Amino acid sequence: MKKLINDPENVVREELEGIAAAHSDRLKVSLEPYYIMRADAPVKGKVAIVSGGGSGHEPMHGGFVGKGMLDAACPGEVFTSPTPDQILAATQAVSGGAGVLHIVKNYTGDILNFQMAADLAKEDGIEVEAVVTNDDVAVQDSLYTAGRRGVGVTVLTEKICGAAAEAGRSLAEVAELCRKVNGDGRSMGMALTSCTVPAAGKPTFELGEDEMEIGIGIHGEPGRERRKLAPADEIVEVLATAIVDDLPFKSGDRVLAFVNGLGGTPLVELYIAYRALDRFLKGKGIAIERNLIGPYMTSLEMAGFSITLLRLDDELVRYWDAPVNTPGLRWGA
Amino acid sequence: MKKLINDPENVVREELEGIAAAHSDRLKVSLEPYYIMRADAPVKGKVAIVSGGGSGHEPMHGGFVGKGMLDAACPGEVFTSPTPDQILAATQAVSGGAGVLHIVKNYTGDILNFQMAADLAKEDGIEVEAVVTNDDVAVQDSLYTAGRRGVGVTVLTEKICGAAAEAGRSLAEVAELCRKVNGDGRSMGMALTSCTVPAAGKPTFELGEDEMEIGIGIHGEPGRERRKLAPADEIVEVLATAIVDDLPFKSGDRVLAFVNGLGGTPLVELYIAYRALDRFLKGKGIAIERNLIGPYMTSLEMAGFSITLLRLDDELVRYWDAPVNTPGLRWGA
Amino acid sequence: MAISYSQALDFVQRFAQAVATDKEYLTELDAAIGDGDHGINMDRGMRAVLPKVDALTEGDVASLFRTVAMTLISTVGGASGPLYGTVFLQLATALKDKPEVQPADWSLALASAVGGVQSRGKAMPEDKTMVDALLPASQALSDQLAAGASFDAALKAAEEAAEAGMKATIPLVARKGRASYLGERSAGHQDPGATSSWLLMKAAREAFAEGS
Amino acid sequence: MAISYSQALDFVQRFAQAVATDKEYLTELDAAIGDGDHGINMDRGMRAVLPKVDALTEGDVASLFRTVAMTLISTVGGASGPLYGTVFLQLATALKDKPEVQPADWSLALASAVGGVQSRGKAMPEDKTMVDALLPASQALSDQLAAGASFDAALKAAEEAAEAGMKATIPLVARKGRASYLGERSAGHQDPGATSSWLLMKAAREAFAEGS
Ligand SMILES: Nc1ncnc2c1ncn2[C@@H]1O[C@H](COP(=O)(O)OP(=O)(O)O)[C@@H](O)[C@H]1O
Ligand SMILES: Nc1ncnc2c1ncn2[C@@H]1O[C@H](COP(=O)(O)OP(=O)(O)O)[C@@H](O)[C@H]1O
Ligand SMILES: [Mg+2]
Ligand SMILES: [Mg+2]
Ligand SMILES: [Mg+2]
Ligand SMILES: [Mg+2]
Repeated sequence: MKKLINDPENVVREELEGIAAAHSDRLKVSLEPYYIMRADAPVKGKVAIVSGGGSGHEPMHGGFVGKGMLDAACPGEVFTSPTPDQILAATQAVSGGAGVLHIVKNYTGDILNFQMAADLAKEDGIEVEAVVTNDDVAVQDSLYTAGRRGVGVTVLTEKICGAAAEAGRSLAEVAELCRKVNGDGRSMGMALTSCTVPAAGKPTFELGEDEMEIGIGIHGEPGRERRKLAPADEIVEVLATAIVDDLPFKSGDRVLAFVNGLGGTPLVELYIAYRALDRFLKGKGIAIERNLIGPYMTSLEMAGFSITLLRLDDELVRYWDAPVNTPGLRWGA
Repeated sequence: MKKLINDPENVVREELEGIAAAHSDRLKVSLEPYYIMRADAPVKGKVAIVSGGGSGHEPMHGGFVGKGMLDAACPGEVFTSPTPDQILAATQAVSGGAGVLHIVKNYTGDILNFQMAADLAKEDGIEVEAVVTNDDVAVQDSLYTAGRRGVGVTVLTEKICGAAAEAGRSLAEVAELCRKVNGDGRSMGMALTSCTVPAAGKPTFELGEDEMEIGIGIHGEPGRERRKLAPADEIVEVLATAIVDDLPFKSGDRVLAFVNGLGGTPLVELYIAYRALDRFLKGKGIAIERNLIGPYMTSLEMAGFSITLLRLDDELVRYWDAPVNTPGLRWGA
Repeated sequence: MAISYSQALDFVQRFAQAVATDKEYLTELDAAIGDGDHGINMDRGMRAVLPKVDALTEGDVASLFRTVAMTLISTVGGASGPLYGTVFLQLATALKDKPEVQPADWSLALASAVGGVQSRGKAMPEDKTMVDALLPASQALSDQLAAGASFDAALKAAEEAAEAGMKATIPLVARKGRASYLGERSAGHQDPGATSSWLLMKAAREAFAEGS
Repeated sequence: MAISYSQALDFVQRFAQAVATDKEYLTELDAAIGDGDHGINMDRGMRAVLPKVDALTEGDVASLFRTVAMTLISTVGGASGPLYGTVFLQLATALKDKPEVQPADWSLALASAVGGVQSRGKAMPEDKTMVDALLPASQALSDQLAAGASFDAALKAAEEAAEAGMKATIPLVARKGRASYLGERSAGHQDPGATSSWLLMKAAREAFAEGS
């Protein structure tokens, strides 16, 4: 394992200390328990938004804390959901009296820990609504399973709901908007290589030199199928077809296209994928009206990428374009 | 070689087509010859800034084209300097009558090709000044060699000179500022893994499972020395010591600290490195006043990072903080 | 015949030891059908538990288990943190105010622990989770006691039922937890959580049995 | 005895062929002390040259070389693009308006090409660059002709001098180009540019010699 770390045990703490040192103008970092919050939180009268999840997906979620996006993020150990005490402490710290939205990715661990925290926060008199994102079409959905994983759409909900909260919308409205974004968004990813959890010390899975994993999860969970390597255009077509067919996205739809790098994939490859996606969607009469291209929701150093499409309307475009000022996403500010 | 591409031959063209599709609101892309320019160029009466170099370092340089930074960027093939005709065409396209600054990284290929282009542009009646960046302290300097490589400082010159040009400064002033930034900045990098040039199909160099390369170049050029892997804090100390001793940076100095990922290094590791750098500099009485953390000047998927320190004064801070609106760097806009 | 405080402490310490020993194994099982951290998670949690329970003044078993629960909940994260937290929280609740813990108390407490896990995690038998080890173990324990077996024999039966349940997860297609994302591809692998639950039942037998 | 247009074309095509054949080798040499693209760069350039020179109507040698130069300059990039561009640009300039190219013309043209490379790149002998192959080759050619040797013999001597110069780069510490960043570590490796320059001199001998 080759990593720029000191000790696998201290990765998250030292990362948080680095974030604290780097962004003290905008963020406050709690080390006991771990959470990152806006320096100006709690914002009185504003719905607060808290998310979190395992570390190793940076900039998600800690890099999305700031005006116009999250009020707080709770990082767990690498690829491990945070614990209820973190989530509770963060919820208490940012609660500005207008309620707190928990944005939770659909993984059993995240759900259980956020649930415990929400129960405790409610006992504490804080109004909490939780919205679960579950946009990964790679997972065969069923009422009887854990359901789909929450992936790329999570980043989009955080941006859009952050803008709505900033605009003074109520907890019920922001939660409703969050469910709408999740409902109108779909994602799928693929991996060319595995990644190595520092504490594990070896790759989560093995892939042959000529293989790729279609439908990979952001924790290296095996995906839909393992295939022979293929050209970028073909891979994009596989992912985009699954995504478009699932919602389904239709001719005339306006979309936000999010081409996300999983960590080890250079930007040049993401643009090659974007080119293919643009052509694919044009062919279906679907218009890309906004885009986001880069490593925003990563899996450590995994090579691979994911595509997320979100159906847009004027309201979503307005919230997407609204100013955001976080270390990981910034415009208009 | 596992890459998200179609054909090694088409990597740069397809990347440019992807950029054109993604950023047509802000950028214009020429495919014949290759260059990327601001959609609103030429900006009348403003000094224009053109940079360029081999591809594979994205977002540098193409991702830094836009208001407040570059007017145009010329991408060569992967890790290969661009050709004079590209640079000439870009220079002509963005020249707004106030002269054009070429920011050139110190590599023989870049120097020769930019020189040829500048000669031709001058014949064409365009005033051109070239400033060469050469901030890599890994390279033993000598009058009789090609000298130091231009690395991290290049990104900083592009931002700072972009702001100065936007503020209406003259070509001579912007070029002088560029030389000052280059003169007051120093960098050094290291690699944990190699990278693979698509057209080559195999890693540029081999590194043992327990080895690292200190002083790596951004094209995978071997560095100062190969060493046993060490903890992040120790690596940061080695790089930072070389950098600080070289200028030298002194107690009381105010600096911009740029911790740059080379592509395959996750953000969590960069923050661990930043933490160490912050502590190291505090110990020397050097105050980090601004920072930039992330993969801004990459070497494809190479795992590793570089540190750049720039001595700041009020003028540099003002230009650094000025609005910038590019795909790769954006704030205040 | 009653479970003493020091036996309960021994149970916790043995479980910590077993998890530490099998950390890599549990992690590998999780890498095959999950995200490769189950051993790391459980070991992080149980290592945090040890000094916490050491620091307790010899008290009642319920508060020992409550300490284990709170420590697991606040250090493990993931799916297993809240679930094992719930196991120990339910044990604590069920044993609250018991001056001494009789085999029947333990049996009821274990049943309520399994119930807690199921109500939190919504897993049914054969969903390929820790429930597949815990539920048969709890049933075997109470069946044996009901049939008049010794506590030792009942504990042994519980351990063996957990082991059998664990092995029986191999052919199952996961319907809960991270492994469920794999669908059919999850078949052929043993569930990591069921495996750590077997270690838990084994630790209980080792700590509580008299004749061993 | 004069170099015909078709021989000059053959020279260019042979060089393209040699570069294509040794593309990997040149790239490997560059990987050891540079950035691993010299073969790729030269091959990209010479492959672009081939259709360009095919499309020329049989004309004079100078405009043939000018086409090669402009194509290399606009397709190769890197250090070698402007430098090999300069080689062919100087050849073209020196041979301009020559109705036929005599051995002495070629010798002078080659000398001026080497001069052009040196003035662009500022490399001196023993800096471990293509100059270390080109300069001895050019000197050998003119020495041989001055001594009354046949053109064939002079071309052969030039090729051998290039090869010797190329091999002599192995122990050198680079002072120009990307390899210079390595300092002492560049010693022990053959310079890629000197190697492609030897291929150039080899192609000239093969194309221009009569007796082969
Ligand atoms: N809903 C559930 N009910 C009961 N047990 C579950 C459930 N979901 C997951 N598990 C158990 O948790 C184990 C995985 O734990 P762990 O790897 O620590 O957490 P994570 O899946 O968050 O990485 C699974 O092997 C399974 O036994
Ligand atoms: N200043 C120079 N003068 C002459 N030749 C040079 C000079 N710098 C580099 N070269 C030659 O160029 C070769 C490298 O070419 P190439 O790899 O194509 O370009 P780059 O170094 O830009 O990747 C070197 O092996 C050397 O022979
Ligand atoms: Mg996990
Ligand atoms: Mg090169
Ligand atoms: Mg797991
Ligand atoms: Mg090279």
